[in-house]
Amino acid sequence: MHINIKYFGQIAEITQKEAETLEFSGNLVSDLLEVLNSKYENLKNKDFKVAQNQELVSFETELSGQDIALLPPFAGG
Amino acid sequence: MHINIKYFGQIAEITQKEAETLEFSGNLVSDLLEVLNSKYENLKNKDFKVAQNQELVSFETELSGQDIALLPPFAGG
Amino acid sequence: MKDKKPMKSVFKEGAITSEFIGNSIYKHQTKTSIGAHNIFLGQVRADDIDGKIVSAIEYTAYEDMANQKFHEIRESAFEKFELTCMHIYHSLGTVKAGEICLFVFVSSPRRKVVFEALEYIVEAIKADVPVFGKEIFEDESHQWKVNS
Amino acid sequence: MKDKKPMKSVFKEGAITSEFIGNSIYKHQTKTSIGAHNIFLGQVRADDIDGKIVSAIEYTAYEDMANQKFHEIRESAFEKFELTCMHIYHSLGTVKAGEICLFVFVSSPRRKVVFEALEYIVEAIKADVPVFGKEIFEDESHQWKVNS
Repeated sequence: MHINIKYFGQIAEITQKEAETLEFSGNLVSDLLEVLNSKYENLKNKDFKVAQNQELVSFETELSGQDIALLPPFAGG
Repeated sequence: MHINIKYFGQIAEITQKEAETLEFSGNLVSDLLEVLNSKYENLKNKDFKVAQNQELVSFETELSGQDIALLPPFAGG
Repeated sequence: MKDKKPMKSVFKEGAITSEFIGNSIYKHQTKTSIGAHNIFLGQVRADDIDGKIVSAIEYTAYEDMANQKFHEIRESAFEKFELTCMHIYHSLGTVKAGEICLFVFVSSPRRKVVFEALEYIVEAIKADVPVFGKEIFEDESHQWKVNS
Repeated sequence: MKDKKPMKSVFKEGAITSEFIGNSIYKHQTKTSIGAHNIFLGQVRADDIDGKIVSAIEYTAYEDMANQKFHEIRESAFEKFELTCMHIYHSLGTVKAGEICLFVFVSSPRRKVVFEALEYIVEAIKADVPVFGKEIFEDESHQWKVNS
């Protein structure tokens, strides 16, 4: 399936892009992260959460949506 | 002794004055209030606190200061 | 950096305007150690009491004692909380419904502090400061306000 | 009288000015059921981090998700607290040290409500809304801000 991935803040600094679309066949969020970790070496040590269709999900969640976002620590206000 | 008495808010409405000086020989705040209660009939049913030299005191406090104030319920803010 | 001025009057004649408040906020933009401001505003309500509408409150105070109490509240808040600055203004005289009669402004590097400090200060003002309010109805009759 | 508007963006480009805040206060003077306002302002601190001074924060956000979260916070606050109205504004882009990046404004007939509601809303914003802050130092290096 096609997955649209968005990157923000310090994560976008590492990926050097704000978004990309990947062709992907795994089941879980963690499967996708494995792919991203090998693609972007410096991602591993970074603190981030994952949103699927604009809701935070655990890494063990099944991939159901096409919109995935990697969100570094929030700093609002 | 001379006592300066200040009246505020609805208490001043009853006494029809904001201040007066009384010549008084009692010991306690309550003694003074007895005098005032007979002078101003409608004072009896009113809710108020007494400040002596700008500090709230109980009615059993000894009169030590010359400045007494009768303070109806506070309504700041 | 603490803004501890000598005791001065907290009272202002008439309503506190939104321009005054905006200007007070503006003045704090040079204080770059501040991370959080918290502001309380008391506004006169057009309460409906047995069919009569409050059109204004006329404030009076035992001014000397009130300023002394405001000063004590201020000192005690600076002792309890790590505040960068604190400002309190209260109206005297007539304040119409919809207008502002109390302005309390606290600032600190961190937000948790301002929440605690502001509530502490406002509750102390309501409880301890001898200010009296005459609620004027539209028909010019009145009743005396009591804090709850 | 509840001011429940349809979902709209909370974000504003650049700093939130004291004029904007003053004007927002002014607009509430026609709402005469209000007795208490409580306002939180987040201001950018010129923090000293290992000898380097923060001169600005550059804010970005996952805007769609953030506006959805702001909307949920708003709905949940109206459910929990008896509020007359509520306004939230957050900056995007560059906000200099001393300038205001967050403005939360709640109003109610009674004061107890506004204290509880404001703290609830501000904490929810800090915890749940995907906004990111790049702290720019005077030498143009940077680090990423993390809420504590």
